[in-house]
Amino acid sequence: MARFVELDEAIADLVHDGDTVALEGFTHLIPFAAGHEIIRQGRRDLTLVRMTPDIVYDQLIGAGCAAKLVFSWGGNPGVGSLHRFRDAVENAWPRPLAIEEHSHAGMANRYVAGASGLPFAVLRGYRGTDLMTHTATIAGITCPFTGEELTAVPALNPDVSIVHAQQADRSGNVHLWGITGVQKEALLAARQTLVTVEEVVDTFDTHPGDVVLPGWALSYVAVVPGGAHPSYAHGYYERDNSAYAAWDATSRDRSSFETWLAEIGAGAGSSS
Amino acid sequence: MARFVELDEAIADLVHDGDTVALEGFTHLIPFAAGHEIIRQGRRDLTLVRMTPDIVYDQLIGAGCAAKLVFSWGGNPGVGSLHRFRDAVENAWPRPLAIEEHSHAGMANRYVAGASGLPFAVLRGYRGTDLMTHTATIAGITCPFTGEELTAVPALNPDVSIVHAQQADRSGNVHLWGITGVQKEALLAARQTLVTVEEVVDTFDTHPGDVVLPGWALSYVAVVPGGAHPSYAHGYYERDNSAYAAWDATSRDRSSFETWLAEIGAGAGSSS
Amino acid sequence: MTTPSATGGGDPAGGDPADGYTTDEMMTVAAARGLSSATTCFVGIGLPSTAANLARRLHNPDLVLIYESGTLGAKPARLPYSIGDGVLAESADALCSSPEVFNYWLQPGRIQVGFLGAAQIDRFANINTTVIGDYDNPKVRLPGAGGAPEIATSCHEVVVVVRQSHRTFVDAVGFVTSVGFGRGAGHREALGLPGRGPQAVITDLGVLRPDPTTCELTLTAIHPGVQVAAVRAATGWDLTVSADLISTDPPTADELSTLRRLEATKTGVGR
Amino acid sequence: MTTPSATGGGDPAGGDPADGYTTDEMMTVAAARGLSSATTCFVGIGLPSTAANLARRLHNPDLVLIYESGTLGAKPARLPYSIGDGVLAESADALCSSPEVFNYWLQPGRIQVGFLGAAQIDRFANINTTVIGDYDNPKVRLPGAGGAPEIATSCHEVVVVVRQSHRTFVDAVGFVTSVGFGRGAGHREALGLPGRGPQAVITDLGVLRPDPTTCELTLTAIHPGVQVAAVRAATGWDLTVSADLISTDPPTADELSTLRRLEATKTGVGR
Repeated sequence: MARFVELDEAIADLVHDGDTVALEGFTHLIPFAAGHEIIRQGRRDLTLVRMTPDIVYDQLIGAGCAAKLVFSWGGNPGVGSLHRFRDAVENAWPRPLAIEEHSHAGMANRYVAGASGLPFAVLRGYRGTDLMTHTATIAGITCPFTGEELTAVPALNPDVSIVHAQQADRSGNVHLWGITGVQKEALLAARQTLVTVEEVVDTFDTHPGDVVLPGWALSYVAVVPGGAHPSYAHGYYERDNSAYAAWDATSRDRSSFETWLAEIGAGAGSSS
Repeated sequence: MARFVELDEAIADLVHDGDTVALEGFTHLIPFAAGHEIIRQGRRDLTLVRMTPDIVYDQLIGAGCAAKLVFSWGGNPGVGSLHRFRDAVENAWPRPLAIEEHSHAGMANRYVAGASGLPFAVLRGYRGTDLMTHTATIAGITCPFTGEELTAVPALNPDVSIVHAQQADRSGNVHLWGITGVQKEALLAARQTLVTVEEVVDTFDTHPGDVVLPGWALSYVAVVPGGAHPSYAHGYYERDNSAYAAWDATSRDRSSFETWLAEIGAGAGSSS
Repeated sequence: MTTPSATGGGDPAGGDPADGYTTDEMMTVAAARGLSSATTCFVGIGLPSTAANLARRLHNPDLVLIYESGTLGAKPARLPYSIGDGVLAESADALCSSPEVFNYWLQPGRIQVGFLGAAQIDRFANINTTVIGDYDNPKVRLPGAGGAPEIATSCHEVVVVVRQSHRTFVDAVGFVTSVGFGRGAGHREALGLPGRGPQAVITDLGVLRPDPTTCELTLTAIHPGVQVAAVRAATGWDLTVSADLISTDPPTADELSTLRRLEATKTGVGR
Repeated sequence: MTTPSATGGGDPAGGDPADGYTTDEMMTVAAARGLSSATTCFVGIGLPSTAANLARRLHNPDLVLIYESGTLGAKPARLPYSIGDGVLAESADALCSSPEVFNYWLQPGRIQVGFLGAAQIDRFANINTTVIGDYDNPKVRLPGAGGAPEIATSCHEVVVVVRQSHRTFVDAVGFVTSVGFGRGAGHREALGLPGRGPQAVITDLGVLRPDPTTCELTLTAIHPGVQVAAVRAATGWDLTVSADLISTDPPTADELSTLRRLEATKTGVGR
């Protein structure tokens, strides 16, 4: 049964150095507040998993939290590059970053396998691409009925998955709607989970794209209004596109990034 | 783009002797009217696919429409046996019925593979059961990453899938809610599709368990109020449990069944 | 074992015994008691559904019921008539598709107790719901597997509720639809089945549990007024009786009245 | 070929040519014209999204737009700022999860046209959006694959919209993120890729299409005022010019004003 806790308590309890951590949310409902709390707590050597790293992972990578990134598209949507990600990959700053990259279809299916208690998933993908050469977690598989050759990818089972949802009820059931990406699968694939929510309500209304996850399948719920800013929370607030644009300048330069780190309360030397 | 047609026209156009046909709906929204129209049109040698044959397939089997049944649970829910199904399997009346039986998990995954354009699906299932001996469409498969042995089942790709939904809009998008079973997968797995609906509305409201399927992915929509009776249509009418109970007597005896056949307008000799 | 067992507690009923109850009522009450400490239960229709809903009303209001129709956390105000009854959908915490309920909820071992019925069950708690007689030329064609094979393997443990008779309790089922302990000790492990398998078979005569060493079902509890000889006579193998055989507490007045109120909800029209 | 091609039509613009337009505007208008007879389109963000939304406004209001955020049939009232923009969700016929959009909608070949951008594209229309330089020690790390590899293989055909330059149009990409024609004729078939691959590459200078025999991209249309020599200079291989080279009709006043009104929707705050 999900327990309601404060965000800092949840992160302290769930996220440990060396863990594999997934923060999901496809453009929408990205758990920024949780990401910033991981930075403030100074976690290290994380394997960060996420289809679209977005600027939240740029921040975690720049802060030196990550040893490895498992992903499928690492850009600043609508703006350009993730400069801290590029600096880590191109220049090993603030530390080397191992990468394991897939396509969106592959990542989505890896979460599906994880949520399903299966060791792998099958898809039509990757054939002819150089991803097959550089990513070890892609293999061929033969259909036992037709003999057709397909592609297999291994399950993702993060130690912790974190998502942001619009609402929880008092039983700890959580409710998200709109674009819901791979959040359900990311939560169900993980050993432990945290859902940050905009608010707690008595009952859930219905909306297009509803996803309701029962509280008994979750570890923690933390009430964090605005916890997805500068991404958006459908029905609560819009995407802060100017913040995404501003991140380009903030992140382009190491020193302006370190100023940002200090502003969010990261300890001295967070990035080194 | 889905075309609005009359039920008889849709069945005449879509369902041909020898076709593989799936009518889906898990207790809820069972497309009875479409099944009865198939009986009236005297189709023969069908391979009928359905997780829970329910009394609609008892009727089709008794009427002699089916050469084969692909299924996972063949009973009269809450009542007992499907007598026409049993008579066909036990006594080859009105004709022999080949069976291919799975578990629900296996059938659901076969539809998922079909909807996904994959030749097979993987699950943890069947191990240690005698289904593995008697059902050819179950095979072992080895995880290419862990070496673990799992089970594979081949995709289901019906020639035609038919479901009943609560609503269509004027563009032919369809909307069902409540218990939605494997209907989405059954439709997306099929080469052609028919959705019968209670009514056409201007816009869709939201409900728990919403499934909306775009009209451009469907072949035909037919407006058939009450088309799921005696099963139920959440928000429209309740299950006619007395009709399910009465079917036990009607179907137990070949002659009372033939009287029923005549009553729904099946041609003479439908069952032989 | 250190993990809490949903069926391990004797769970004293703790009320006044009721006068005049049927053997089916005793069975259902005993089954409901077995769920007094359970957290999540994958519910088969019929007797298991009645017992699971009774457990929610009697002593385990937080018990999460999952039905294979994709209704997660159903809290039906009346007994469902079928496994896809609208009252399950209306009262559920969440609804999901058939693929999702099996793939995302059952298969990964998220559900603690699987609650099953049976047409036939054997010495090693294997269940047959497929066929009596030759598969290709059957004497009786039964409904088939449904969700049971994967419930029997993926839930942490399984409880079977079934009326006991010589025809139902057979030495070895002719068709294994759902695996209990297969051919005996170690067979589940050899098959790689994750759950612990059937931990209790609750009948109208008593309770059978697997022997810790051999996995053979043995009589561990007997309902009030039932003789051991009668249980043995209703069993198609040489039934071992536990040295620690206990007598089931009869239904309390509260248990019985709650059960009867629950059963009465089903007689209306409903759907 | 007998199947209608989404990009086959010259589709005469049929209006008065506009005065004063940018090369980007010409590119976007040409790309939108290429969708005039398309039914369904899987839309990448950026230039492809602008062109696809322009096509809906100009001459193909029934064009179904699918974005990888799981928005099926999006009809955004303004240009989406990102691929998961809330206006896509609000206007979609249906919403689905990420696994579903790739597994149920893209993978089975349900989508006719895949509309992609590129960081680099080569002679055989293979696309690189992963890395410039050595993979393990890159000169420029690009965003990576996203949905593109499977869009490039599963859609019936692919259209690429990209500004043309010597740096972007290379002889052979250093990293194949999304397969065009691989190493040339027959390679897609050998890989078992279902779609027909890139049928048009629409740039700010002209339109390149695969040679029917060799699958090499050749210049088949040139935009008004652009010289062939300039296109060749902006191409990193010895570009073949089609014997049937046509000149693109300039944007009509209606095309241009519609495009500009569309672009203006993006400058607001929005999300």
